[in-house]
Amino acid sequence: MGLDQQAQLERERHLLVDARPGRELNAMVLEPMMRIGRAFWPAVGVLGFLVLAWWVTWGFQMWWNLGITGLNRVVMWSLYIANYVYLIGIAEAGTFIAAALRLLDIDWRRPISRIAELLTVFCIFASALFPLAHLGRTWKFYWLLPYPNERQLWPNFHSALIWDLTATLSYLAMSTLFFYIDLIPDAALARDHVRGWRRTLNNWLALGWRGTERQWRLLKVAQLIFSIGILLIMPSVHTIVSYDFAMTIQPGWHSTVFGPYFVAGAIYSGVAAIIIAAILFQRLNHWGYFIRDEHLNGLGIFLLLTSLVWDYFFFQDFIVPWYGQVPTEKQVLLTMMAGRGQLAFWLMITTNAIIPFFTLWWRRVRTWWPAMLAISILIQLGLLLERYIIVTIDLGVRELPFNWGLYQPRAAELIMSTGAVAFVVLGFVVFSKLIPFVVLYEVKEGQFLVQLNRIGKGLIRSKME
Amino acid sequence: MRGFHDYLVLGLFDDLGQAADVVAALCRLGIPEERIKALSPFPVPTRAYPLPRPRDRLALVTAVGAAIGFLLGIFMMVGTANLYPLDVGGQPLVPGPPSIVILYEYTLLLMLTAVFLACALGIRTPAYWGQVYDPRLTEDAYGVLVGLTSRELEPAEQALRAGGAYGLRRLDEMGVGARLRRWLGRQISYGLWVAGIVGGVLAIAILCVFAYGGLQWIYPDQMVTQQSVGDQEGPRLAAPTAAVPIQGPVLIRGQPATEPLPGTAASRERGADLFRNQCYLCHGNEGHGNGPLAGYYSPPPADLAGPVVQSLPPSEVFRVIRLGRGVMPSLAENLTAGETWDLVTLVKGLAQGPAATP
Amino acid sequence: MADATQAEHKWTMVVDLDKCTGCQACVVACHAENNVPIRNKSEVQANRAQHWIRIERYWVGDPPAKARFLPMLCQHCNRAPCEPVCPVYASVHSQREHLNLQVYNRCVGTRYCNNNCPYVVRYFNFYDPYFPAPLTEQLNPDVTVRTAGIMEKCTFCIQRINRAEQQARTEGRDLGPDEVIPACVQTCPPSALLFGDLLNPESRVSKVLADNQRALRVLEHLGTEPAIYYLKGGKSYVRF
Amino acid sequence: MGRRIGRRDLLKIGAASAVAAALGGCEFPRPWVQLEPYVRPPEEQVAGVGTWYASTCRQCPAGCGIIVRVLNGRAVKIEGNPQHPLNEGKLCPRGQAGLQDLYNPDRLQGPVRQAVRGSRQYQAISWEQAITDLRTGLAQAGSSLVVWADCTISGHLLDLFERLTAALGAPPPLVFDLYTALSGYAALSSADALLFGRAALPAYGVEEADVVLSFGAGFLSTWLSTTHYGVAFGSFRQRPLGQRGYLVQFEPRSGPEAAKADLWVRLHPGTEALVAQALARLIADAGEGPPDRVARARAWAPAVDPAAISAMSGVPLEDLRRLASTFVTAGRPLAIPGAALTGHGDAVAQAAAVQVLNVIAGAAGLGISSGPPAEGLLTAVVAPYGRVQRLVERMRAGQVGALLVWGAANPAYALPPALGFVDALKQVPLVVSFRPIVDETAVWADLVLPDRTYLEAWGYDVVEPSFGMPLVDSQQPVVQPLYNTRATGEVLLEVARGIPVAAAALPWPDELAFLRERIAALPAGVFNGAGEEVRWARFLQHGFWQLAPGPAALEAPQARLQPVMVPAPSFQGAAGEFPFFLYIYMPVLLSDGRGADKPWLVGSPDPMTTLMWQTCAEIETNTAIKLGVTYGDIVRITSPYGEVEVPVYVLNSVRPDTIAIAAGLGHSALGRFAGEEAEGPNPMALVGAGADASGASMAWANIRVRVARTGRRVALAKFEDTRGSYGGFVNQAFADQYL
Repeated sequence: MGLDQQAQLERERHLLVDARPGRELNAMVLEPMMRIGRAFWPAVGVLGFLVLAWWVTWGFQMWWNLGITGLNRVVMWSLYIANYVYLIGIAEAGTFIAAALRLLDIDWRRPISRIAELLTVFCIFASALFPLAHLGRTWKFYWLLPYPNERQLWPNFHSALIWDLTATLSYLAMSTLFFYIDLIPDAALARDHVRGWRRTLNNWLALGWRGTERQWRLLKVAQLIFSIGILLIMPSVHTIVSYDFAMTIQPGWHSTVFGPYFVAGAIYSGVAAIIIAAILFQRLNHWGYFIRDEHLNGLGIFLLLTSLVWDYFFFQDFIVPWYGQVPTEKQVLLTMMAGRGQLAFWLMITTNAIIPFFTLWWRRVRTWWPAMLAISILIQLGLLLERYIIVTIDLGVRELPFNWGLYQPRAAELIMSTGAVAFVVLGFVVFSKLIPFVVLYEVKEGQFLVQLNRIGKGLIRSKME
Repeated sequence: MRGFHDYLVLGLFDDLGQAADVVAALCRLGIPEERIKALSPFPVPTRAYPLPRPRDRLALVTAVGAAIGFLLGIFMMVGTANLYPLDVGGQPLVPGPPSIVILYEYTLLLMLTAVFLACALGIRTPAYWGQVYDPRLTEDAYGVLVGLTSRELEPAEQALRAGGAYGLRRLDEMGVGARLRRWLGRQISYGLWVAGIVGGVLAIAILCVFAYGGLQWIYPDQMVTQQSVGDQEGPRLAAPTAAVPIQGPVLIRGQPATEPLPGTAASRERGADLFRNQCYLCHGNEGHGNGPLAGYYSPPPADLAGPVVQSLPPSEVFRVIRLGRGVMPSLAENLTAGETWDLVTLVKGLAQGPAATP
Repeated sequence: MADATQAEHKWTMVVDLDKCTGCQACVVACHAENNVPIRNKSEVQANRAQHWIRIERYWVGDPPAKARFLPMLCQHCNRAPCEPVCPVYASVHSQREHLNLQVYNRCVGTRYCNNNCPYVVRYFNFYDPYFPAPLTEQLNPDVTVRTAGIMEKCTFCIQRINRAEQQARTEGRDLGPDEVIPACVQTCPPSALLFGDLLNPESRVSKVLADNQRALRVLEHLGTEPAIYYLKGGKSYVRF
Repeated sequence: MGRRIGRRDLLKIGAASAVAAALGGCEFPRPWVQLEPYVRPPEEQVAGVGTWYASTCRQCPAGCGIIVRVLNGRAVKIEGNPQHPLNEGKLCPRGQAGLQDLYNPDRLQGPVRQAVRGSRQYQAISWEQAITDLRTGLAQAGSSLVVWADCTISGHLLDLFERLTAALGAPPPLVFDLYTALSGYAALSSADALLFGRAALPAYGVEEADVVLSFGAGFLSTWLSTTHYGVAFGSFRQRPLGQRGYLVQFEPRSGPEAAKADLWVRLHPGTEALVAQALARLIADAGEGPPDRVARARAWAPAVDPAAISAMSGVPLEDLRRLASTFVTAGRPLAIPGAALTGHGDAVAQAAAVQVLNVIAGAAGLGISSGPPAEGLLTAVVAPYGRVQRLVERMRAGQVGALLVWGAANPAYALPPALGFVDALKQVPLVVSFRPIVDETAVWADLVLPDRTYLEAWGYDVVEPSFGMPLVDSQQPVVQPLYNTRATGEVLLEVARGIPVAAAALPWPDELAFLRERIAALPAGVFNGAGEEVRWARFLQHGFWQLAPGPAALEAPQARLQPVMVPAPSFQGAAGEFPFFLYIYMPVLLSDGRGADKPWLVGSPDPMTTLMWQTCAEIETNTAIKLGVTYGDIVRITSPYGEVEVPVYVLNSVRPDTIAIAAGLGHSALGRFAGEEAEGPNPMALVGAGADASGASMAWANIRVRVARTGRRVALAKFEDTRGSYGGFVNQAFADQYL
């Protein structure tokens, strides 16, 4: 095979080798941003309606209070908390992956890191609303915030909920700032090459970016510090979320492995979510150029890895109480496997452990987008179920058998859950028309650094440091 | 841009090498390095240009932010707990291990917030406006921006052209207006820093203002609002007619049913206390009707130790205390039946000795 | 720390399981005394019944199984799991008398306390209570009516405790050994419920609990140190 | 809120807005409400300090003493009267809930007339109008007047009724209600008449007994003096020196008694009395134990074959033998005849058969109430069921001119539909109900003249059964009447004034005068004082009259030797067609249905099923599996006389061949709580019209039924989690540890 063919092949395979003139790249990124497709307004309409339904339902709930939900005197935490854990899991994974891949300097991150960061931002906003919706007196939520107040009372820092609040808010702030810092140069790009109100918007976002050496320096260092900070805080946040359960003496919750177990689950769901988003953008924006098989492949491998890690921790969390034979603990497991939770339980096992394990080993599957899309969506479902089981089924088994209980969601919870998902999707749909969705300067940098060198008879990709 | 200059000149290059050479050439012309800037559409490796690496203080900012966060965490864990010591679950006021969680979160939060502020302001400043710029800089072009005195202008521009620069742009910064604008821009960009800090402080201040009752509205569910106080509300209901409560007495045609409390010493003792704050002012210590306020009444207060009162049956004394008589007010709102009986015991025993010692 | 040294009282209840006939008198008395709303049928069908004290009925042995009654109310744990988890200090401990207090006005309704209560004796107001007039006339003015979104639980009739203490104070004496009587204890026909101050050796509970072989505390292995002692059923000496 | 406001104002604000919140929080709270202080506070009322009134509980005929806490004219809490010898300060849930009789939102606020019977179209009328109507009605009815009263009727009111009927030449008032019917009052007193020559209710000294054989007696839930037996049970269980009574419960279903029993004998329904006779026989044959007891046993024990009875009842002969010896060798054995055995066969004989055991034991711990302690005091005596049957016949034949129904008797609900009371009612020209709330009978009434509830009204009650000491309770108003109601006594006096013959018989100006005249007849009691006024006042103040202080011992009655023949149980309905036995019982809270209109009772969990707002058919687990039904499945239960549809509650509280249904629900009236919110069957629909052999009581305990699925389901309003409470190793471990 001749060198030209080889070069051709390499260019088709790898984004960073397939360098194009900057004008062309800009056009590719900005064109979908400017174009309002036929499906856009209908999509916004439907999603907007769902989100609206969410708010209205919440309003009703505040008026009539939680009686409209399916909660009962035994199972007092429910789908709201499950949603919270689930969404914040995705959120944390998003930024975490962006940060980790950046620190590890993995090249296939370059086009997709913005998708990951945006996912974080929307998911964490959606998730942060659920603990509020879950409160009996939502309008008094500010009583949980630590600030000098007329009640002469500070929050109780013994309570895991306060840790959770602190962690969630910190993470919300950090991931948003992280996303914004990464955005600045691309905002400048949009400022230079689009017209109209989008230009004004990006002009503000760009903070007068010109691309001087000093600005690049500041950006780089800040990104580095943020990446490290995120890497430090992400596990802590989701561990603290798991503390909400692990710190109680409720059988099934009181587990030492919950921390890492939850973190694993979070990253797992996050990777799957990123895959879904990436595939959708590749399909809808015709971004075959930016998002290629190599990216799906890399994400796929990552997904398989996280899946295995999750399996391990799940097994840990299962085997210990099972072997321990503490009656109530064991009853929890029985209720999950053979009792009120069995359907959800086995469905979860299938989607989270079995399907990924028996498919993702093959590159062909990893690079075939329909398969990846299906698997990822199933995994999302499975992980939501996992949280649902942990929260409601476990809570239905108490020390005094007289007081076991079963939770069945009602319309309120279902509407609010769908509304939250719709909120995330809507966020993507809308923002995709406001800002560039590819971290273009990183792509350009990568293409600048990577080139093909001839060694012997072959062309080898090499990257300068 | 630092240093004194009259003109800003920007040249674009398709190739990083050319740009770098031109920078070198400009340096050879004796133009100080701090007046030369290199612009690029993506972060180029350091040392691509023969220029000193730009300085930033982010490391310092990080450290300071982290320190503030840590102290804040300490305050939350230790300070607030000791401000309002409340016991829960038999746990220590300041739990050891859990504190780590809070400290960790606060530290990281303030650290990264500080870094962001520093980074954002650093990008925005020092040059707030009045820059030479070309949109092609976000496509492929590399740029060299140089500030020149009028003497250096000619050779520098030649050097740029010779280096292959295109789209040459010049900004004339002579004249008062331009200088003023530049000076103003500098001030504004410093102002941004100040505004950032002041704004933060202000936000906290406003929060506190709201906290201390600046923001108040009545929730329908606030439990100052009670429906369990019907007995305090109208319509006032009378006691059941002719029914006899356990406490007694019952005024059936002036005939008492019972005097539930025998005139024990304890009862008399309690009566004495009550006498001091209910009766003393009018009836005086010995109850002779010579209290401090006795002078203001006519007829004067009754002599409780006298034969008239002493001859009354206890129930009659009870009635008078409860319902009042003449200038004597009803004490029903002030005394329970039991207390009234204590007073009766005392009054009936007044013949023996004084009631109260002021 | 919750140690008995700084406590004036240690309010304690003794439940004689051998005497309890499950007659529900305590339940109704509690409703009357504490303004606990009765939830209507649809609420109960959703498993939201609200009774501060409940008689748990278990079946033991093989059929024909025997039913057993276990009155269950707030155990007023010395180390209550519900307290540290409340983010707004709505559930706090009274060192003075060793009561587990619920501050209704502070509660924002996270319902975390009930998750962490192994006895599941905390009840949440899913709706506002509704007393069709003139049932409101009966409400006890000494007790707050809790609105929706708030956790509530047995208070050991703290209003009665306070009333007794005030009475004692006005009469300038110490609180008598058995002066405080919660509504449930007052009405219990077989006197299966006893209430008193464990720090006062004269009180009935102290006498009953003095080296009582039948005494046990439910779920004591969790380290909650409940303030309610249960006397397990005894055996007759009648030969059969 | 701009102005500074004190706490009291805040409370007011609250009162206003919390109501708003309760109604859905539609309005914002008013900024303030009007305070209304007393100009001159009434006697005994200090703001915030409760006033306590002593009175009598009228939720059941027992007559426990109560004290009521009143705050500024509002009754807020009922407690037992600590001085009262019957309940010693204790009170059962039904007594606690009396407040909701007083403050029931569905009470009638004044007299009403119903133009078309059953139309439920009531139009308010003035009392003058009402009394005129009643007077003309009575004048027309004359001797064909019938008065139907509930057993909780105050003595003085019953007295007035009797004088009225006597004056008009009508039969004396008929006292009959479901509570006394399902407790077997009539049969029990007849049995005492048979054995001891005194027709009065028996009283049992459970507190001193060391072995108690209870033949289906619900003495801890709803039977005679529940609260007294509750108190007694406490001391029966834990006595000084670690002594502990031994309780055996013979019952096909486990109520609270069987749950507390040391031995629960799930015997065949209807064989309780036979088992009692077998025990007597075995005692006589074995000859073990004190000679006098053996002698009495030989004299009294009927010639029955224990083996046959053990086969019939399903109780092993060996167990019978051991029970017999346990009974006869015990220090103070006691046998209690329950309600179930007065509901079939020869009720009197069966009750007597159990009493015989007490006779054998020397009748220690058995007392027969003596009548009223003074001349002119009345106590309500429950009429035998035969009289009810005859009355319904007369009504159907149109021989009844006017029917006055007082209190919770509610015959339209209490009597089996098979008897056809409602149809017979249509033949009666004038039907008047005095119930404060519209019940099933008032639905068919022309006039409803609401009486005052017992917390607003005057009265006295001769405690029946009395435990050794004659006891008269005082009943006085604790609050001013809520509505424009009138005491029936006043109404009767008013009416009588217009009827010449009656006017002579009822000359009193008002009922209080009459009442005080009755009470004045009482001899000097414990609480004395100078003069009649004082004694009257003390009577009201302490809430009761008692001859000697403290609880007295039961004096053993003298028995006249008599043969007691108990027929083998016969059941209504063919065994083939109706495979199951129906077991009707009165639950603790609802009793005979008079609890159903009080949220506290109908909304609190039943001890055994933990059901609220509902009653179910209790079906044993294996039976349920055979029938293919489970929790909440609605089944149709059919007896030879009728059918009901009822949800299933799988519970091992019953025999596999028995289905238990609680009485008390299935109301079509009685206010929103009983009529609309609560759901459940009225088991009386399954009962036939017949009486037992003795004619003393309704034959309600020997019904056979069949069960058919309807395919429909209903969500159970239960408290327990059935998965948790039954079986399962968690529960077992838990039970071993704590129960």
